Amino acid sequence: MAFTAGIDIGTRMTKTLIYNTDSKEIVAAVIDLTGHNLGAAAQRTFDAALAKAGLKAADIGYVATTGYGRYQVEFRNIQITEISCHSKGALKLFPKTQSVLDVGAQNSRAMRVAPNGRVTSFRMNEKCASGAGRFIERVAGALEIELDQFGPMSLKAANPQEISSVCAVLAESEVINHVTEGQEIEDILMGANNAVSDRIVALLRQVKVEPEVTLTGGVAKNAGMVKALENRLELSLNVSELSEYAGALGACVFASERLAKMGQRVAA
Amino acid sequence: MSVSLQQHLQRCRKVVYDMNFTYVDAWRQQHPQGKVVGCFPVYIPREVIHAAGMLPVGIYGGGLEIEIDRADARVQSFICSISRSTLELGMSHYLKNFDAMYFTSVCDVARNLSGVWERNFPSVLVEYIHFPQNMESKSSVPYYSGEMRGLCQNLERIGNVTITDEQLRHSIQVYNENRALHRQLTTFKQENPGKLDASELYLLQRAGACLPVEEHTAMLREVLDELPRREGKRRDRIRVVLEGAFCEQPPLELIEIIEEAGCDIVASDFALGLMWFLEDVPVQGNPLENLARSYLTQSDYSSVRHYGLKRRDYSLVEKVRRVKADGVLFCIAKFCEPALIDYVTHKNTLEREGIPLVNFEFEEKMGVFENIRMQVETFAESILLFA
Amino acid sequence: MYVAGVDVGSTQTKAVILDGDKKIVGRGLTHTGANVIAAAQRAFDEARQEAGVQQDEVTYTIGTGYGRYKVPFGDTQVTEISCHARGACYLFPATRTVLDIGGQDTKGIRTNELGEVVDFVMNDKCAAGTGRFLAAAAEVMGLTLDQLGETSLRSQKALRITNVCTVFVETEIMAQLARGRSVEDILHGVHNSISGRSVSLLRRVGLEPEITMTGGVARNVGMVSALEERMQLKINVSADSHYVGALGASIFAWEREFAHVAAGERKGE
Amino acid sequence: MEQKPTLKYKNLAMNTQRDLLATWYGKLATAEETKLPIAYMLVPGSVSELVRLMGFEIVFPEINALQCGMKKTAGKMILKAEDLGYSSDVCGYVKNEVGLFLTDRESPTGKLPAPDLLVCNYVGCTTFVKWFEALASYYEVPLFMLDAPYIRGDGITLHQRDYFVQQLRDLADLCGSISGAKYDEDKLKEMLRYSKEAEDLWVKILHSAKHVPTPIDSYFEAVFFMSPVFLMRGMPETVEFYKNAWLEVEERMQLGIGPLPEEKVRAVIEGPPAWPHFRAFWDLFKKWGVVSVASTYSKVGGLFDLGFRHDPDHPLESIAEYCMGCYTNISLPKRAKLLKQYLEEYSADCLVIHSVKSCRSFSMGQADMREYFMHEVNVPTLQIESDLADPRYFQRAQLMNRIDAFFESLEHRRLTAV
Repeated sequence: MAFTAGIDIGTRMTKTLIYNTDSKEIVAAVIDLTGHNLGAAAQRTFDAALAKAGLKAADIGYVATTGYGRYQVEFRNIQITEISCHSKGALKLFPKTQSVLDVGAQNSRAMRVAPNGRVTSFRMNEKCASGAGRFIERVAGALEIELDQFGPMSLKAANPQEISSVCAVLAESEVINHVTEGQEIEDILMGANNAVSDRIVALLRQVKVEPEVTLTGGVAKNAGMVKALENRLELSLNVSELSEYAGALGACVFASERLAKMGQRVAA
Repeated sequence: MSVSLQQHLQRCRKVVYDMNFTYVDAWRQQHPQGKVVGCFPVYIPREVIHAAGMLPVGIYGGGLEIEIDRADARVQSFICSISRSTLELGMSHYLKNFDAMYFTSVCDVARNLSGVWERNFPSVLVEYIHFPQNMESKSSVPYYSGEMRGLCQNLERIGNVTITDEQLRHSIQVYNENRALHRQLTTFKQENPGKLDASELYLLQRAGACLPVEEHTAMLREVLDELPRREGKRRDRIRVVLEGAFCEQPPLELIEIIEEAGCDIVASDFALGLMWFLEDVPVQGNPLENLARSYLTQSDYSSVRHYGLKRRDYSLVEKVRRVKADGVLFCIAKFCEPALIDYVTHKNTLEREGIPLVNFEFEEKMGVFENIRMQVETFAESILLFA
Repeated sequence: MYVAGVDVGSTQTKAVILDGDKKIVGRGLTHTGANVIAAAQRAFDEARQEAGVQQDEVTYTIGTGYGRYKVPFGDTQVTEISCHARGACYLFPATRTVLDIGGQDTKGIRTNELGEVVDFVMNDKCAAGTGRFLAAAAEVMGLTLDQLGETSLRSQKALRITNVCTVFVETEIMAQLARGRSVEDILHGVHNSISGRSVSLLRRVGLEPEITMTGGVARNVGMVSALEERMQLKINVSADSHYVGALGASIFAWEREFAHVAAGERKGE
Repeated sequence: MEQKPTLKYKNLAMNTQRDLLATWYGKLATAEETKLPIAYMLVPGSVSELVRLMGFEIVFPEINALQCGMKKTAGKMILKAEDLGYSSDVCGYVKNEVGLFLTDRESPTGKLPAPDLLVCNYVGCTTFVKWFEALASYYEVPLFMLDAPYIRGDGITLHQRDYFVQQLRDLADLCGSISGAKYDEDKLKEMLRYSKEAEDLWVKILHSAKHVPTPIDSYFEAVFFMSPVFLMRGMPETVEFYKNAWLEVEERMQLGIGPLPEEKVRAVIEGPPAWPHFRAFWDLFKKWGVVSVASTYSKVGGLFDLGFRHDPDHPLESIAEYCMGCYTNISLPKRAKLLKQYLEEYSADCLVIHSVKSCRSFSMGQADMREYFMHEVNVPTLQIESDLADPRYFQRAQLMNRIDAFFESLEHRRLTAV
């Protein structure tokens, strides 16, 4: 039996998956806060995943890292960007995926992928990061709402408020202005979801949306955002429980492919 | 004994990022009567300044070398960094030894910066060159040579010199030689990407904005002599054309990172104005008219001049094919409207031609490159991992 | 008889009560949160309690700050620019330049001897260099706002922070932390970056001494030190700096209520 | 209650302008059927007389953007263009026009025809050039580059004028080759006589703002007065319009009424308005009794108030001088000098600079201008920011804070000064 590992060291969370290349199944998944030491976070989640799977480090044939800390892992065999990995992971989760949306804490990205997982076009928010999940966190903070209530509460909005600024900081001021004007909290929350999804959809349009569209990253858990995105795109999005792990999953798949190639080379 | 390549590179790095312009002071000591002319990008007819016995010096903002203290108050946050840091160079007296500043019609920001300069530095000769944008009219050559004649008169006045046609012809000759070596160096990189890093090529070429042209020419000769003997690195990389950095210049680290991330930059428009002409400017005949005609008919395509008969998106496609590039990196200075508007036209055409591309924005003052690195890596991966 | 000023800011709401002698007798401070009207009432009530004053004894109230129109018991509104100028001149009568680094706006104000605004500038559209920048830095480093100043003062060498965007500075800080740079040096850099932008703002109004810093950020010793170093000038900071907006509003209220006194006093000056 | 005087000519200018524009848009809407050749052209440096003489009707993309802005559709157009890849930092006018291209030119003013010819100039900004180059790549029609040297110092030199005049001749030839029309100089002279007459009347209206109180607002209200002289010179209807408009202005002046119930502050305003929030933007000033007595935006179509007139005796030469002398084509020191002159001649209390992100031709240097007026000319100066096309850059709360603070302190200082 051969195993590979995919480690996605994000700015906020680090995720490790162990993958059985024969059964093509995930055998262990671990997620933990990244903290300041990126290398340590990778090691920690990797060790935990091994323990869960009942494996030793030597059992892992190939380790691919991705995410912000992809270079900080000594024991990696290869590092691949999260754009490539999320695309690959999304295809693994939903094989008919043509477009991928990855909404992380700092960055949002939109990709168009070929059936073999090749990213043919991609865009990420480079400025005025209101396309990112961080903005949602801030709004939640300003309105004193727990993050996991954000989605459900926003879905109750009757009259979503418009938030037009492209700058996340100024958008936050707009949120506060809506509050000072006495608008309903639910309406403001949905307004925030709408504002973020506007930006994200704009990224996606730039790479030309083609169904199926798969959503990856932590924001997939915000039901209000998913709804806002679906309304704008006029199609339903692929969302999986493993959405958050899509980067690590893509890394596992890449790792398996590389491992197979190495095997071929040895055999030859 | 000639100076080694490494020493040349070190020297280039020193002058390119010397915002105290000590090399200008050194030149002044040797030329007590000489005047120094600051040249804001993109292209300036340096021949005219050279013919007056003056030193043209490229002013490409302050990069990471200076702090913005005064200019923030004069330049809004939605305007490009190079205009802000150039103004800072002026307001914080880095340019105290400059007698004149040249701006051109490259964009609205540069155009208005000339006016800001006029108001804030009344003792400096401020020139604004409006290059002909009508590339076809029969009146364009007389117009532009008329403008250059005006430049000559002003230089004659401040330098108390006369500029003869003979001197102008000589200067054209001198710059022709220099530009020919620029072209040779660029070709060398295209043919031997592993022997010369893009950042090294950049330093060698950009030093031409600082050093007296004769000195720069001599240096390029020595470098070209030594380069073929250099040990090459074999690297699994894609070949890219870089587009969009003709005015504001990216930090050197960014150029290094792009190559590290898996791309050989085999053609770029970094500091484009230093090379500008595709062929030599004719030496015989009326020198100003020759310069004018060359501007109209054989300058390299650029977002900052009207394209005339041949659209620049087609020129870009030709370039990609000529240098056998795998794709195009649009590395565009933030807020640079000429490049940002052209990007879409270029993109449309490249997509039609099936040429991969990626785009991102940079600023001269940027210290973290994680996002750019990720995008460039992804781009390289999308070609290399699926080859 | 008493008068009050209530400053409803984006993150905090402050209230000040003055007595007939123009003395501060009560202060209130609360988180603005989602209910602005309630926050205004809360801050006001807190100030009344400190002063030991009933609501009906306060005869004139002025609202200021972004939520100035939402002070339900307010008689009128004045912008915080006028209020900060007036409040700063009350605390330090020789003030000619006021700096207020607020949550979404940074203001540089030039005042005259009457505490009137002669000129002011605020950060442009881009929120670079506002208090929010500090908050973002604190958040990514896991510190509270109060710890920022002292921590940065422990640094020997400032790191250059190149990003001016509040959103992307987080990425920059993370990158620096990942490179093993110390929290102290990064923070020192963050403070330098904001002080650079603030001083540039002040230059636009003239930077004439004395300079008084108002608002909550004035309590940040690292910020004050970075600013003083850059300007080579001493900055006035009061224990009441946090309340200056509300204080200014209360002074305007006092002048409306006791106008004849004010006129006499002005002649006397 | 005070009796309000009845106005015989109330809203005459606004209504007649609307009718004039409606006729023009009607002509445009049927242009494709009637095979009327269409040229796209820019307002500053418009050579409409010549191009109309040569058989074309004209579409002004800037006016499309203005209309889409005021009718609240510009935001949508801008997003369409951004989907194509245009950056959020690119001029909103450019993106609005690209958006129109992408949506088959359905505009709030009706269907707009595609161009047969693009007449670009370099009078307003470099962005004009980039804009029309982009349009040329979409429409694949001839692009004529009418280049105008930027004017500094002493003014227009002979070789600059010759350069321009030659281009006008080339343009006339190109137009003729498309439309089949012949260059008839006598006809052009006749058109320029109408231009001159309209310009005379327009200037009379502008100068009326020297009265206290001013009968017109030269910034916010100018939009109801300025279109004909910018877009429809060389026609008798335009002269007729200004005769009527003058009746309205004269009546207001005689009755001593102005755009606001009470004129409290006289302001000179620099920079274009925020079209997508035009009324809200105006309201922020109305609240303080601020009227604009002079503005630079109402001069983008020509600095006629400085004395320039189209000259029937020197048709091409005067068109050349008109183009090169436009506000956006003169250097910043010249612009500052002009503002200073307005402040003095129109007895203004303050200068308001509206800095728009889209237009760097206006905004680059405005912060330096503020410095100059505040500290050297000693005029209270307010600088605010938003945009002329992109609704996302209009932050009402922020603007209000700055505007309130400025006029509040102006008012306060006036009170204490008495």
